[in-house]
Amino acid sequence: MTMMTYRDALRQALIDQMKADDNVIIMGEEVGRYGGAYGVTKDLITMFGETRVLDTPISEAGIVGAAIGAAMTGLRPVAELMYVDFIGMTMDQLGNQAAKIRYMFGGQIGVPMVLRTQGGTGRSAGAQHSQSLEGYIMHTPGLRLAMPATVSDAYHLLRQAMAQPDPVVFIEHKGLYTLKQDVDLTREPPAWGEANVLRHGADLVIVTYSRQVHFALEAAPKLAATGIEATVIDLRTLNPLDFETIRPFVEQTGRAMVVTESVLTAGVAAELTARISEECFDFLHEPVIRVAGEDIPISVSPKLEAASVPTPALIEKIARKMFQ
Amino acid sequence: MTMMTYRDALRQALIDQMKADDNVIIMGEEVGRYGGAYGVTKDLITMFGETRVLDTPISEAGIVGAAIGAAMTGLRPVAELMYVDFIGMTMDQLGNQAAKIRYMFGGQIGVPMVLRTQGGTGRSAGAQHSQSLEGYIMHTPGLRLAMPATVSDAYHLLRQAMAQPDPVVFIEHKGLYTLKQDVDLTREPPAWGEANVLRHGADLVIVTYSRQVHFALEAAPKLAATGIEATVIDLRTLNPLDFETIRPFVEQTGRAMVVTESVLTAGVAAELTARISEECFDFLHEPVIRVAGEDIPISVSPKLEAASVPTPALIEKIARKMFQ
Amino acid sequence: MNSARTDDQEFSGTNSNLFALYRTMCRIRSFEERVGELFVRGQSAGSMLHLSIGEESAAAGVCAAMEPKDTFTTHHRGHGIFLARGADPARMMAEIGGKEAGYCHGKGGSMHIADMGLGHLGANAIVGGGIPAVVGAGLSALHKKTGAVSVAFFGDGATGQGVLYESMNMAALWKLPVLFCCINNQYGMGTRIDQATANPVLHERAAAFGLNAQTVDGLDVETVAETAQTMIDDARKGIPGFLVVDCYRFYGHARKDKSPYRDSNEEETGRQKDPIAFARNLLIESKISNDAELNSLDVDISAEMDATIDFTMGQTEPPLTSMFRDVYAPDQPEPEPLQTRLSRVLSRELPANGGH
Amino acid sequence: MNSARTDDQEFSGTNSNLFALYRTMCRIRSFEERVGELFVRGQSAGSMLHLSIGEESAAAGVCAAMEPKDTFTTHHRGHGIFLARGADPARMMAEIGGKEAGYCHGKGGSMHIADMGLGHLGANAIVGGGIPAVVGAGLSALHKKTGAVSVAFFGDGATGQGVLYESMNMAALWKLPVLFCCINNQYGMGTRIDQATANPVLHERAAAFGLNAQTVDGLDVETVAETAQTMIDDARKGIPGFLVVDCYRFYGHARKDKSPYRDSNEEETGRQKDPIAFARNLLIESKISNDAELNSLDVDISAEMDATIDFTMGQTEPPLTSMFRDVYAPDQPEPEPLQTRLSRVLSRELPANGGH
Ligand SMILES: Cc1ncc(C[n+]2csc(CCOP(=O)(O)OP(=O)(O)O)c2C)c(N)n1
Ligand SMILES: Cc1ncc(C[n+]2csc(CCOP(=O)(O)OP(=O)(O)O)c2C)c(N)n1
Ligand SMILES: [Mg+2]
Ligand SMILES: [Mg+2]
Repeated sequence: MTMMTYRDALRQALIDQMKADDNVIIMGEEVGRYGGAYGVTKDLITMFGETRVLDTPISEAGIVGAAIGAAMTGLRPVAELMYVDFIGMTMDQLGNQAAKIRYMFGGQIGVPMVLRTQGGTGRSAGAQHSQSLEGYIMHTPGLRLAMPATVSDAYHLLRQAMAQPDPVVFIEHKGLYTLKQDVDLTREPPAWGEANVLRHGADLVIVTYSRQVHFALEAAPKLAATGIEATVIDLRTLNPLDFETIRPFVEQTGRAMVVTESVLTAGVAAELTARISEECFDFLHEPVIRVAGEDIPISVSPKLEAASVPTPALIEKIARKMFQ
Repeated sequence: MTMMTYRDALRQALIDQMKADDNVIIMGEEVGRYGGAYGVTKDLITMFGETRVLDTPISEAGIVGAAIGAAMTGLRPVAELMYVDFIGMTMDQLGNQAAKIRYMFGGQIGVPMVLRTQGGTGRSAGAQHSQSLEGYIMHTPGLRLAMPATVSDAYHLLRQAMAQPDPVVFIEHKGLYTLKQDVDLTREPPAWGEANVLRHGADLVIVTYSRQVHFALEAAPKLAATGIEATVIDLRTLNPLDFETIRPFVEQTGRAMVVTESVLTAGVAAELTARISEECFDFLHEPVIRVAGEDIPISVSPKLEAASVPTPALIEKIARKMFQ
Repeated sequence: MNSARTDDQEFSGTNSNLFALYRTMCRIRSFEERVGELFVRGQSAGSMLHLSIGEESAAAGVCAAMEPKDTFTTHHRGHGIFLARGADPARMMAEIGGKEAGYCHGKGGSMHIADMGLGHLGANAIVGGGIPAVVGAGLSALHKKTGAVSVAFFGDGATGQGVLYESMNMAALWKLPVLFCCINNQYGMGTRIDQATANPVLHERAAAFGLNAQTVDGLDVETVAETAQTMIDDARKGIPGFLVVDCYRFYGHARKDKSPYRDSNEEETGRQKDPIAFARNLLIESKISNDAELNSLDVDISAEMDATIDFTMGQTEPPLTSMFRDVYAPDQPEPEPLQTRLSRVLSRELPANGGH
Repeated sequence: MNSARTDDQEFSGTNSNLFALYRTMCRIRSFEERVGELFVRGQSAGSMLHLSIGEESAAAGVCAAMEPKDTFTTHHRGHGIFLARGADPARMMAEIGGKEAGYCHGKGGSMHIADMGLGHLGANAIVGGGIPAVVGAGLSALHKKTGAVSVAFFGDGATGQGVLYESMNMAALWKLPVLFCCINNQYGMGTRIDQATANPVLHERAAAFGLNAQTVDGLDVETVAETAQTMIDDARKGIPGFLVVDCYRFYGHARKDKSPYRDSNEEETGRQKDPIAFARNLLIESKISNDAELNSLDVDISAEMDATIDFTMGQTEPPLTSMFRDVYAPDQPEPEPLQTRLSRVLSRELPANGGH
């Protein structure tokens, strides 16, 4: 076990996988000399050289397209999108190309690439640098989607992502880079695609991922103090979605809350709510409760920004209302 | 009342609104000399000249960006995206610019533009020309979203869209252009944003939009023959979403089915299901049933294509299962 | 031009470069005519068939300059290129017909055909969509030291797409073994190139990024082949290029389009730029071949291409169960079919595989 | 250059063009220094503050050539441009501080500032994101015959973005009253221009699209202003242009960046390209002004800019209720707040407004 930050764990995953697999290359804006906008690729260019760590021009569509071509010809590119907010420029390459190539071409070939990016609020970076856009990806068949919440997952999920045969969108949270936790880099990680039950409680199940996992875990003991014991599930990957880990807890508790930073309407929260409502219909005492980002852009004002997404206090408050 | 096609109604709406408002311009690929890939803008260039009907290069991002700038400086551009499948190229301009400008700039200015496009299956046009991507738009606060099913709505909704103060994504269905129906061009249309109850039935409510409205209406009499009376609601706009028209029917029937051609996961079907499940929890006898596009790309094979999305037969079959 | 022959050569064109190029072009045209026929018979999958008649020299000339290890992507009008690369026309036709026996098991069709064996990284229904992939293929070639070049084929219309410029810039910056090949058939659907840009000399844009850039007249397939050879050789050495092949789209944009937006005089003139007629004349004038030999070649090709239709008509559509296959690699379960899911939900059953 | 003055002119720079440009540049630099200070005090909204120190001649020179009816968009490093255009620095500072009194009521901040009154169609946090809007503004000007020109300001880094090329092509094709102004400060974050492209002579790309294109040295604000004037005049006549202003980014990319990726020699040399020092020398040498006058100008500007900080510190953040405002025009109801919705759902109540 070592203590390390989420940032360092990501970096270590890149290093270890690059050592393990010569075909891994990293490409993106400022990933080389600058070391990555959030420092995840710091010094990698010195360790692996300019042919394996490529600083690119500011060309998001071209970067993702190039990664696709590289992946189809034997490399395992890890492309970095500096902010998930820039995914709009890449949606054609991601959605029409990467996601569909295996299918359209009848299974001849896959696109084993990772698109590493980060999202979320917390730095009052404004409407175009604070979004949580995983909903677009989850709504696109063919793209796998991983969103690590813990330092351990930052390491293990990223290494696993780099070994997937299909494109993986890997979204980090900008508010987690300095999170420090114990991590065992050598252990056998849980299977790719499995959710993680981080807390057991018999009254309510909270299904979440990414930074909101920590918010849920922060709210849980306070809820416990009022007599509400919550199960907290970290999905880890949204595609594949491990519903079977969720199911028994909903059946047992009869109450489910889904928590996400992405906007409410027609996104991840909607999917989780729909799935639980369909699959566990007879067991629910209350409607599944969606605690999500408000259906608005994020303001640069720190006050408005903070109020735009779920907080531990909000989770606690809403959970308590579920029992009134 | 006149009989006309969906295509002609759209065209007439453009003509009438261009006559009513000098600031309306049309821009897009092949909208001029060619008359539009699906013929909607046929001869408009002759009627209104090259300054109001602009053939553009094949530059989707640029087109949407230009429409934004035009809208901010006093025009009312109607930009055409030939296929909604190309929306990936425009998602930055749409999602980061058009959708957020009013908000980011503190309400100073809006972006009164329409992005006309078409989607859906039915012409075995393959994975990149057959999608239903309204889910991306519905998940983007700031964008209004209209999807006409009927000839009357083709006319009235498009005219209304062209008068909205905010960006409207207007998605036609490629399978409906030849649909012929009676339409009253002069009547006062229903208010923008109101859903349309097309059939009343006490056993089940089917909530849908675009081409699937017709599929639901085709299934309904067959269901009636087996003793199941269905209410069919055409949403007409997905943003705003008229939930209050849906609510009483769900409360009354206790059974709801949502039908969409777009892929199941994390999209429109999920949202409608989540909303109904939350808002009408105590009234539901069965889980809300999602009949949606399969979570796969569309094949060019006509057989596989047809099987990828809901059909009248499928709606009927599933509805009957709801009563077994 | 290498086409002049000396009298002591044996009288058979088959060893001549030009003859080979000519034969490739004839096979392309003949194939495309059959695609039209398949469509008329209602046996093509979809109505979106883009024929490359008039553009054969680009396909034949550039592909002749490629090595087997090289890779490429094409646009939506890519039948000719794939054929010139050595594709089996029967499997192509079957794919265009949406049949299981096609290159992509009938899921891709005319606009999404690919074959890894031949280095075909895929046709594309998105204008410009396949271009950046060659940048990545170029990176692979560098990284793995394969010596392979990657060629992006696309139309003049794709010069409207931003991603082309992003790709050119990266290729030039990294000195990648890449060739951008712009087949300028003067039209993007109904829009003539001068209606789509103020400067139709397209290769100048590439030069401004530092690419080795030029335009060649597609009338003469030999010139195309030689220029392509030089540029691909250069690309292999790390000097990426941009080659415009000037030609004319003889027919409509897609099979159904009657091109009302252009007048018949223009079409008349345009169709005179026929690389096949030009090469045929040259073969005869330079005595590499003669009418009889070329006529019998036509007959052979016709027979070969007729057979692709017969083959396709006899094939079946892919089975419904294949619908859920290949969305993901086999390690991830196929998406659960809607009907299975709903039956399960309505009868309150668990997933068959326990969800995993 | 018009800066030489004859001795019979009255000794005050205030009527001189150069003096005015100089004053604008000084105000920009002084403002930017205050922005840095606001950040250090922890009063700026966010950590993303991009200062335009070293680039003042582009802002001052180009804006001086614009007419009041003209419009423009800027990139993320746009404080200087907006100031040069006549913005109220106090309202700017308040916006950068995320305060209600700011131009955008504290919702936009440094990277999303705009003012319709001054024709500012918006700064942008998306590299290249604001460029195509000027194409549309150009269309408006043509259509409404306003005679207005629209200017897109962006950095060298934006030449990596495809949408720039799409926009240039449309502007040239339609002969729009548009100027693309590329402020080449040699860096996109840590990437020097020659590390981002094989041909750093950026205006050549624009020329290849048929634009009126040139590069000007940003050291001399008068040259910038004159070139911009000519090009904007041309644009107004339907000859769109592309102007590169060469300069150097004196400090880090954002307020916190210490530029470890470039060496101090380079920075030393780069900072010698100081348009303010150059203009000051010129003002003194050509006797348009003198040290005393310029020093007192500095004092005035300092006072003005200090006041923007004081103003901002006294302002409040926007109220929470404003969060749901302006997502849509007032005709569409504000999004229902999460807590309202959930309370309602949990207590089985209907929406307050019946849902409409
Ligand atoms: C991104 C995108 N925009 C528009 C289209 C519709 N479209 C298909 S082909 C075509 C014209 C392409 O012209 P060009 O690139 O010159 O190729 P050509 O058809 O002439 O071979 C257009 C506009 C598309 N398929 N993809
Ligand atoms: C589309 C996009 N990609 C990347 C970024 C991150 N980013 C912000 S500024 C910047 C550098 C821009 O360089 P340049 O255009 O030269 O402007 P400068 O900062 O030098 O003024 C980058 C990469 C972004 N904001 N938007
Ligand atoms: Mg063409
Ligand atoms: Mg720069």
